[in-house]
Amino acid sequence: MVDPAFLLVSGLVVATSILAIESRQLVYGAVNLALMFLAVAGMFILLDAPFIAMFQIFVNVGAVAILVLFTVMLVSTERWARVPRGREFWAALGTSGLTVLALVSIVARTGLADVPPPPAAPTVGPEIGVVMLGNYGVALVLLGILLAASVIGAVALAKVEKG
Amino acid sequence: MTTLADFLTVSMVLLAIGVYGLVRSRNAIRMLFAVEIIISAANINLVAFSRFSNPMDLTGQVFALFSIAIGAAEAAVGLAIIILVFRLTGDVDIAALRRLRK
Amino acid sequence: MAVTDIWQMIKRLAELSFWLLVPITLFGIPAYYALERPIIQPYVLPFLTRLMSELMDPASLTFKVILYPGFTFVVIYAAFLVLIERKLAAKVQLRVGPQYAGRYEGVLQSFADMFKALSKEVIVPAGADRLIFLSAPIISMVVAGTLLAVVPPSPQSLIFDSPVSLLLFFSVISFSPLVILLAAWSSNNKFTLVGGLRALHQLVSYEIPMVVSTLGLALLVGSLSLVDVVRVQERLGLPFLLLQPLAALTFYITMVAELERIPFDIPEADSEIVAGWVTEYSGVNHLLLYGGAPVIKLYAFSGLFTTLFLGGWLGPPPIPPDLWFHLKTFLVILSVQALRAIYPRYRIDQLLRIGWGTLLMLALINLALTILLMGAIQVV
Amino acid sequence: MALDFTPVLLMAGFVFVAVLPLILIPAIFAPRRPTPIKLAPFECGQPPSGTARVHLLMQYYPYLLLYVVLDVISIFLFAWAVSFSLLPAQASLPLVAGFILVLLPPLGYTLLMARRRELW
Repeated sequence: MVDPAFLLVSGLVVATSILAIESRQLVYGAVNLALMFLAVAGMFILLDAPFIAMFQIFVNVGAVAILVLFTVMLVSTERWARVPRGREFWAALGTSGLTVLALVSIVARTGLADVPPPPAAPTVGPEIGVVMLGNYGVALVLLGILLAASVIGAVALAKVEKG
Repeated sequence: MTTLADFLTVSMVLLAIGVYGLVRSRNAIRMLFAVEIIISAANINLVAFSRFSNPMDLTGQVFALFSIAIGAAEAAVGLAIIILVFRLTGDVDIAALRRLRK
Repeated sequence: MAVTDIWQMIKRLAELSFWLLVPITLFGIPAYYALERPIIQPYVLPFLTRLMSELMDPASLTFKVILYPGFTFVVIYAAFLVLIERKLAAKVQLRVGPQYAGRYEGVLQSFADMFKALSKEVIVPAGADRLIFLSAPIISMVVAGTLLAVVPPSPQSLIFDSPVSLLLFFSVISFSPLVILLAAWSSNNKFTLVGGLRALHQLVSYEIPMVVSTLGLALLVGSLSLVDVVRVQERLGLPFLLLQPLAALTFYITMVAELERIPFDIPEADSEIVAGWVTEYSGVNHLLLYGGAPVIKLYAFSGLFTTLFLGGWLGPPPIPPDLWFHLKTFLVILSVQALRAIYPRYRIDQLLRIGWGTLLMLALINLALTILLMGAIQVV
Repeated sequence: MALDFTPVLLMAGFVFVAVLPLILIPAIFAPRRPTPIKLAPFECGQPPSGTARVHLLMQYYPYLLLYVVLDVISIFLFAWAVSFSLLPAQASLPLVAGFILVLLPPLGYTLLMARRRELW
């Protein structure tokens, strides 16, 4: 018996991600991307990781989706807003179908379907902080450098240089 | 009872949708959507393995945190590139990028 | 109120109840028996009785969500807050404000406005994106209402407390720029677009100082649960306002900016860009976007400020904890509303520079001071 | 599932249910007499000209980029703040100080670039 909450959330994840790729207007695609992020946060809650879920909502829905939507509106011209369904459709479907087949065959062989979830308390922050700063402190600082570089790079890329 | 395989299935389907989007779309923004979907699939995998293998060890969750952060940085830079391309060519079609090689 | 007024009212009520009773007896009762009660008896009636019994019980989740700390209470409270704000601004500007609805000083003005909005035509402008345009008011109400689940009036009457409550609050408010941007874009109007972009930049810029200003509290409390925040203030015996004045100042300013209220009402600057991003909304949608969601948000933010910095429900015993919470929250709301009558408006570039420069630095200084404080505590 | 978010979902769901009649009542009872002039976008009484969905302002784009990254940082800082008492301060403080200090140069650079209005 599958948990109905899981069914609902996973259905939402899959449906919104398909819509994000397939919706005619790019703005609707961006909205569906935001909903997909939200549904993935629900997935994290089901996986007893509420802190990650909040992080996901805060960062991906609150920041990334807004940036994406802003860019979509910024560069939006009617000329390419509608995606034509060409010959690549079957190629793309075939590629992704093959990916799924390969992965399903791997997972089916490992017998992971029978693994029962071990009992666990939800992780709400302090434990994550301990692991993050205790074991991965250097990675955290490197991540800071990466983020800093990405801001400088993005600003330097997006600005206009007039002669 | 939800098992590990259920979560893995969802993440695989997400990966497949992402790959499909990457292959199919010629619009740079749409490709960015696909990349974000693939990153989400990876995050679900990380957290699911962390939850089912050893819940006391939170390495997987910390990796998911890092992964989301890197996804955000990637989106910022990617969108800046898209805006740059749009300003140079007036389009975000991938075919338009080919003209930049000169 | 004269005797004739009361007599008139009784006559009105009698007339109204007559017109309600007639259709019920003519159609309702026959329909009830004609249906042989196939749905009503086994499913609907037990559900209704359970709902009613839970609505009578203040400890149940249904009661909390629907009635007291939840939606109904806040909507009625919000109606009076709007009235108070209008009367206050009017008194400052030597006007009288609402005067007629409800016989005494216009006490029912907000409800009159609500019925007026309900009877008005809903206009969807040509070229608007219908789906997004019409769903934006609903989503913005849902976002504002969800905030109520996190604000704790007292330990007995709180809807949801978890070790990630504070983050949940911030996550939920990070939805609002998205909704505003969509509403502004879908209206197909230049003013809404300019207003929406202003709102986007403003909300986004002030979210970071707001979040960073609460970091000091998280350090002191060691948890993100709002109940824990109040418990720690109880143990310390003093509100965090005195321990973290910089954080309180930053939070207050960012709160006013997040609410798009007067010194920071740039997105809705009605003397510059008509009504900002709500320009094209009419009738009930205007009511929800302009009068409903912002006031509920005002309550939620003020409640959060009370919880974080003013000690929430703590206070000397003769007054019950819930009342203490609402007294403090009301004072915070009143102070935010008083700003409206006093201050002019900032310009958007000034606003952004204040947010990213001054306020963020204040929040970081507060963080450093808190670390020093923690060090001092550990040494002592 | 140990941490139950149902109350939050219930709250959101109830608000949705409570708002629906407010949307439905005008849809049924309110007058609906659209005229071309009434439906035209409002432009202060002038006849509307051109489409509204022109290119958006990019003037303040660097602030948006900054937001995306600082958003991430602030939540990382929360994870550190709540675990402060569980870790030795000598170990965690230099890391977090470095983490914050690394971000000050891009902050300064972005604010400087955002000030130069001719770049956007």
